[in-house]
Amino acid sequence: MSRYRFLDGAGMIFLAVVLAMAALIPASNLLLPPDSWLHVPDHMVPLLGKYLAFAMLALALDLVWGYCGILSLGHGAFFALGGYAMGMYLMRQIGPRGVYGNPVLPDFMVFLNWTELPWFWLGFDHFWFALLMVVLVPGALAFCFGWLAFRSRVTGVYLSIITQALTFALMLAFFRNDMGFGGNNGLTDFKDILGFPVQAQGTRAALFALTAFALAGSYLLSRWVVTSKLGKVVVAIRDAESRSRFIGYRVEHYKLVVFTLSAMLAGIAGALYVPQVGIINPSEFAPANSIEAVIWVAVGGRGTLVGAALGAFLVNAGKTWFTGVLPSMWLFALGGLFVLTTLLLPKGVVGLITDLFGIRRKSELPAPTAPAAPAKAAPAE
Amino acid sequence: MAIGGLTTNALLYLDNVSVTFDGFRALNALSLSIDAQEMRAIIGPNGAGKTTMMDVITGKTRPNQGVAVFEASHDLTKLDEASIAELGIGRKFQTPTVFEMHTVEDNILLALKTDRRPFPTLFSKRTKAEKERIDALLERVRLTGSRDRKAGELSHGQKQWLEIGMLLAQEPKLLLVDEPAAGMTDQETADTADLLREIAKTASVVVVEHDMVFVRDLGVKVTCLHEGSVLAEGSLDAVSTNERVVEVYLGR
Amino acid sequence: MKKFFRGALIAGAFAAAAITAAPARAEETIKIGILHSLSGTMAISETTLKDAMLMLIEEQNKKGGVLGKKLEPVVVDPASNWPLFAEKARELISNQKVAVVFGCWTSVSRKSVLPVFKELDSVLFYPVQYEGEESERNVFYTGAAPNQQAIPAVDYLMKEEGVQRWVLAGTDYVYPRTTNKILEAYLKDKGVAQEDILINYTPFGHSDWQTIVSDIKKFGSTGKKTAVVSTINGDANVPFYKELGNQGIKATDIPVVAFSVGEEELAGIDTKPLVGHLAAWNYFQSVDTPDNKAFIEKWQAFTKNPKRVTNDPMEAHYIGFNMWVKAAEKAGSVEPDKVIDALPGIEQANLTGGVSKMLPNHHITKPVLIGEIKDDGQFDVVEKTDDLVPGDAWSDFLPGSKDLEADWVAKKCGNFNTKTGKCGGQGS
Amino acid sequence: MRLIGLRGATLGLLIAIATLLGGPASPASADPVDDALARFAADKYDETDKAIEGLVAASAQNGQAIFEAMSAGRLLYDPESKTVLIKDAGGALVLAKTGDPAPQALAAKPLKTVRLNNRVRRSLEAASGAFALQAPDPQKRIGAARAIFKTREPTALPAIEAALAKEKDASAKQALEAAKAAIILARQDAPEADRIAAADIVAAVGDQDALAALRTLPANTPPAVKQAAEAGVASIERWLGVANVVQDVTYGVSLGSVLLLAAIGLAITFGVMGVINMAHGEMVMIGAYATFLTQGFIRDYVPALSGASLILAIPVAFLVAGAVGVLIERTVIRFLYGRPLETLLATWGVSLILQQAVRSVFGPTNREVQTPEWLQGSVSFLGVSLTWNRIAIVLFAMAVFFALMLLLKRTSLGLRVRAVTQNRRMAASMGIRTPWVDAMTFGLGSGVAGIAGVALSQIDNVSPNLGQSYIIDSFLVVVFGGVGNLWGTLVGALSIGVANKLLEPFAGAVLGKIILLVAIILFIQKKPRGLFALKGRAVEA
Repeated sequence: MSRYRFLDGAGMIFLAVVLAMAALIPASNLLLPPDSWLHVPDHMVPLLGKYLAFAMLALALDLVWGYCGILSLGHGAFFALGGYAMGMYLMRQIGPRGVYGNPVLPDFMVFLNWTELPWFWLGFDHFWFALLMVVLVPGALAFCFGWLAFRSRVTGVYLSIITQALTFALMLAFFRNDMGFGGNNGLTDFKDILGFPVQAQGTRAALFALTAFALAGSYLLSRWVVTSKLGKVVVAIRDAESRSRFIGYRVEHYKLVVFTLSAMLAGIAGALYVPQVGIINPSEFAPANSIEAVIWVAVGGRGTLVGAALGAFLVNAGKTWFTGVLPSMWLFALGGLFVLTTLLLPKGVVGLITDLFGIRRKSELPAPTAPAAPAKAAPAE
Repeated sequence: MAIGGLTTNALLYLDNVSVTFDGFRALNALSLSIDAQEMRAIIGPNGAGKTTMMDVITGKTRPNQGVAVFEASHDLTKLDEASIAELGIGRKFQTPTVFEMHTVEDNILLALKTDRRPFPTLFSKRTKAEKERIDALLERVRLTGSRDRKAGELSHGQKQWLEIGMLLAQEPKLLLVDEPAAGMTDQETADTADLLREIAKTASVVVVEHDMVFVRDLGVKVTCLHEGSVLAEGSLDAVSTNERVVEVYLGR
Repeated sequence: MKKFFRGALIAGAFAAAAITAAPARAEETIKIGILHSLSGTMAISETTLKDAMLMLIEEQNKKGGVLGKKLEPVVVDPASNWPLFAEKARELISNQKVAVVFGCWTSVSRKSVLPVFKELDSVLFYPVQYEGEESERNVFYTGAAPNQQAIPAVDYLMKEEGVQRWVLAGTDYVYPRTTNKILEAYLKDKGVAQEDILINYTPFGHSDWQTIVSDIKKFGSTGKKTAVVSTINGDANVPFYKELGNQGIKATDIPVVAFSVGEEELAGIDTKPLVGHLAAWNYFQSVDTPDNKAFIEKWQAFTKNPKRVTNDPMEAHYIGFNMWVKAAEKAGSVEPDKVIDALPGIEQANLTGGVSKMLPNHHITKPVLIGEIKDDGQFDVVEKTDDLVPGDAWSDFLPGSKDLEADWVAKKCGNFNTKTGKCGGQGS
Repeated sequence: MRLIGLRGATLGLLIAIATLLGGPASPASADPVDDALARFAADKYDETDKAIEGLVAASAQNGQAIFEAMSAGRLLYDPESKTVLIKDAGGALVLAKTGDPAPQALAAKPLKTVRLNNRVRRSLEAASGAFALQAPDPQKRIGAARAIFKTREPTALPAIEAALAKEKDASAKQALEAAKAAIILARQDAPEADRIAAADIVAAVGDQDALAALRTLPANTPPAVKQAAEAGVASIERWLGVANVVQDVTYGVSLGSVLLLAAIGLAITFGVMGVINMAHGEMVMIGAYATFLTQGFIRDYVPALSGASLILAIPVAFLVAGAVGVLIERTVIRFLYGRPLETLLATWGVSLILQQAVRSVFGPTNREVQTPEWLQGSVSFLGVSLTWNRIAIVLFAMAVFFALMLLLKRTSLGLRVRAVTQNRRMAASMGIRTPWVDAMTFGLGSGVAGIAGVALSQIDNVSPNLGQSYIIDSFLVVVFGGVGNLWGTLVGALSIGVANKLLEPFAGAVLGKIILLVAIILFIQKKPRGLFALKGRAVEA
């Protein structure tokens, strides 16, 4: 029978690792003495948390790119919007503890002589409201953008480039101090989240665990979506869009559902990222960031979900390590890694592992790389 | 029912349809009518407008002028591909187009006539009835043994048949088939003709074909297109002796 | 087999990287963190500061280090990525256990690392002119506050050039916004009418200045003497000045005074059309003092480049680093808490002939110099304040901060409100 | 202060008048000149200013030479003896006062240069500027007349009238007339009719300075004169309104040309070949660095060619960037044909490596590429002014574009490129060496990007980040115009440039750009395959 297993071997291992991290890393950090070799040092916890948030972004991206064939070069925008929504909540939580001690206005508004909180900041003092916005704002943007673009059948590089234009426009907008989001400095110097100090090691550990759970949750959700019949339709659209239309599927609706879902996941990832790194600013919207996210997915292995998360983790860990040990050479290492991965590992790290161990993943959904892409250079009609 | 001031009983009715691409007239005041359960063969030289005609019928191309009506009540020039497919018009491409990354069975499953909206699709579970229908269709297109293989691994002829199977799964009222015999062995060609004749018992079929042997095999009314309009129409014998047809297409 | 080789190749690449990275362990040292971007958009400015720090540390080690121990620089690359700044700061402090960090350029990078320094209680020396409105226990600001750069420059233009009409042009971020707010208030105080002030903001890296330069030209053609006060950020300056030169705006018509253009930035421009435009800094390479001469010689020897220029933030690091050394020796320890307490009051001769002093608000006293661009890319100092100007953390010209005062010695507070007599901003 | 400028002008005029009317003033006593010269040695701007004033008042015999030397930085003094010397163009020292050779003893001393600031520079300009009314070069006379038109200094009137009487050159005469009118317009004691006539002459000049002259009339001006001036203001403003739009469009065309240059190489590597070439910007950067190196080489080894160094840099940049392009194609991209999205990943890696390589070799700071004399300055026509280097860029962009068009349409390489990109297998079976064509095409695209670097080195930073700032815009232009269509790239670049510049005055630079981006996003909804999309059956998703 050709029913895809909801969870395959790689998925099981992935979930087990993520959940084990959720439990063991906070435990080791909080309970073990610092000199124990099993102790995870304090600074590692938010760092790992950041990787997991990026892994979640990569997962969301893989959903649209790996399964639906939409190469979004603007997914960082949804991530950043989610991050801003969370950042606004965290700013409101500072209350009168800012340097000017203004109970309502964040510091950056005080010294630019704002007298009133702008309307779009209202409500962000409530956690539930912020949480809602974390999902709704990226979702709504993706919905509007997708509704326009997919209905007009903007595809391929055209779509990629306008997603890039979208995130670029948002970056410029958020850089503007007049927008009321803190301009280039963004939002920073957070104090509390839900009453717990963000700097406390306990809060950090909890945020880490939460991120791990969120990653596991989004993996399960994505997996459920791609193994459902909708998932099959989406892959069918990726491989033969007009065939799907002539069979009667409204391609734009399917793309819209997946795109919006993906944007929401990216928003949640952004919301988890912000309290752990302690700052959100417009450079998160930079097109280069979105391109990097695409690269994580490609390094890990497109269309595998697990690979996307793994790629994000590996590339970012590599970046942390390289920028520390090879501060003036690390771009060579990173650039070389990208080139070599493309040339030697067309199916990404996950592809390498399955090839090396000869695992035949018969039940796995088809990875799109090898014969799927028609052997013509897409834009050169 | 009347659209554009026309009254008709035909299943598919095209009248005075013209399509222009950058000054090139792909269809030039084409008129054509297909009755229910009719099988029709369309012949004509390259560039005669055969594929463009199918594009107009399936909503891929919008005509610059003219009427395209289905079941006397649906204006095909206003609907998109998915709605037209849901009305019951199926289309097979010139080169077989199947979902290569899916298994043969999944190809059929995706084509089954069901609710096509995203959310019902997301939550859908395969029913027993669906399974039986898939089994029957696979049997009919002789792919039962390959049901778990990836469609991309099939031979050319098998892909053609899979595509026809997918069309049948849609339960169409009208089937548009573009060169079904291309690249097939003689035996496969004959089998395909049988299959199409069988399908024509329940649905209308329009076959575009170059292979005259195959067309003769089908034994149906023939329409010859040239430069975007109908050159001749009638039995194959009548059409193939038409002087104009011989001149532009069959050759002397 | 082929697959195996692929795997082996990748593993090999990682292993090779790991080996080259193995740190050379020596006897016990004091680690100094250097947190400047070596790649990305800010590398253009910050790489020089990294090199300057390496030189200063090498010099100090030649003199025997600090408290009998050698200093060991720890260089990381935050890659012009603001969250990465925080991450790298954390790595330097908790992982590498550095005693002090010298770093940051942009305000946002400083804002990003601030919580980390507070949480882990370490020391940051910040060497760049900035918008003020900040005073933190863990940060020492060795660059200029607005009152040490912007206001004296405007005074000079009013007095010497008789400027009556002002264009405040800046990149749209916090430093220009704040500086321009302060200047606007200051100019109005001096009786300049609203219609004689034109404020203009452009995005980062703005490269097409045709419209703005021609607007400036129009604004300046009313007969009243006009000047441009530029807070345009590094990268955008070259195309801005090139456009000024091309549209024929000479310094004698409409002088431009810049706060972010120094010797380094001019190194990329043909300065002949720009002769006479101004910059306000606390240091110029052309200042003729023995200390400065020695410093420039050492720098050019260190970089093996006889044409390498020096600039203001480098001097700020020079002052900051020497102050830290003195404070550590005074405290007898490099422990952050002790150094923080020891620093206010420490004096260090600067390179322009005065003695700078660390103030209780963690800013320092600096001379203010106005220089005119010369055709060789250097500055001709046309004005120098007689006394050193103490850095003011909170501007007196902004309504939000005019009552605030920073004093980490007596009041142990960075935002003491003189009206309410309480620590903690405006209160309520 | 405005006064300073005016006073400077006055001083200059005094000399001019003195020389004109009475010849050199009698050298009654040497003292004032000596006094003035001594002030130079005080090394204070106030004193220097006074020194100029003194020299002018005394109509110093060697005054003009002193002023010339001063503005060239060749006026020196000995701090001890306070003697002021001129270092002439040949490097020989002469005494400032007399122009006699300086004694050897002085030359050996540590001499200091007399320093200038803007105020001194202005006084100097005015002092030597008034001489210019009599200069043999008509351009200089026009310049001097324009300067007076700007300042409307009443004391200049006799000098102008004297100059007018002798003037033969038509345009110089016109400029002098305008200057005279501007002065008379503001003069209380001039007859009303003359002033009204003057208002018309001033209005006819029609630029910002004329507007200022017409607007700043004294309070007690007769109503008739005022009326004439107001009419003049209205007519100028009407024209300037049109001129502003024209000006914005020219700015837009020039911005569009920059975009075209940046994008055109990409139109080949991405548009024609389908390689999502993220390293395109780095090719532009390499071209800019090649320009820097070429200029340095020429300056050091063949200084005679300095003026042409920019032109010589064009083939160098093309070859260097092209060679790097071929290298990248042969080592990386050729393994990725048919996998366009993966070229994105690999070329992104390549771009990081190239950036860091340039940073390691040339350092992270900006490099100086000089602008040759013939590209400096601007021309102004009816209130619309254009700078030479912008005009050059527009012409250059068009030349590159049409050369490329010709190459693709008319040469055998072009034919092969089109054959390979349209049907690779067919082309191969017809005996075209497709790998060679691929390499050449990519090299061509990269080389053109390199040429763009030559032009961009004139207006932007030559730094490792140069390419990054153009990559997004380049992709937008190509996609907006329609991938695979060079005409689309041309029209796309120009329309984005013009739209951007028309928006900027209303919305500001940032908001204008945002509006433009949103507009492009919406435009793509209307035309999902760009401005110049191919239609018909060939277009299959």
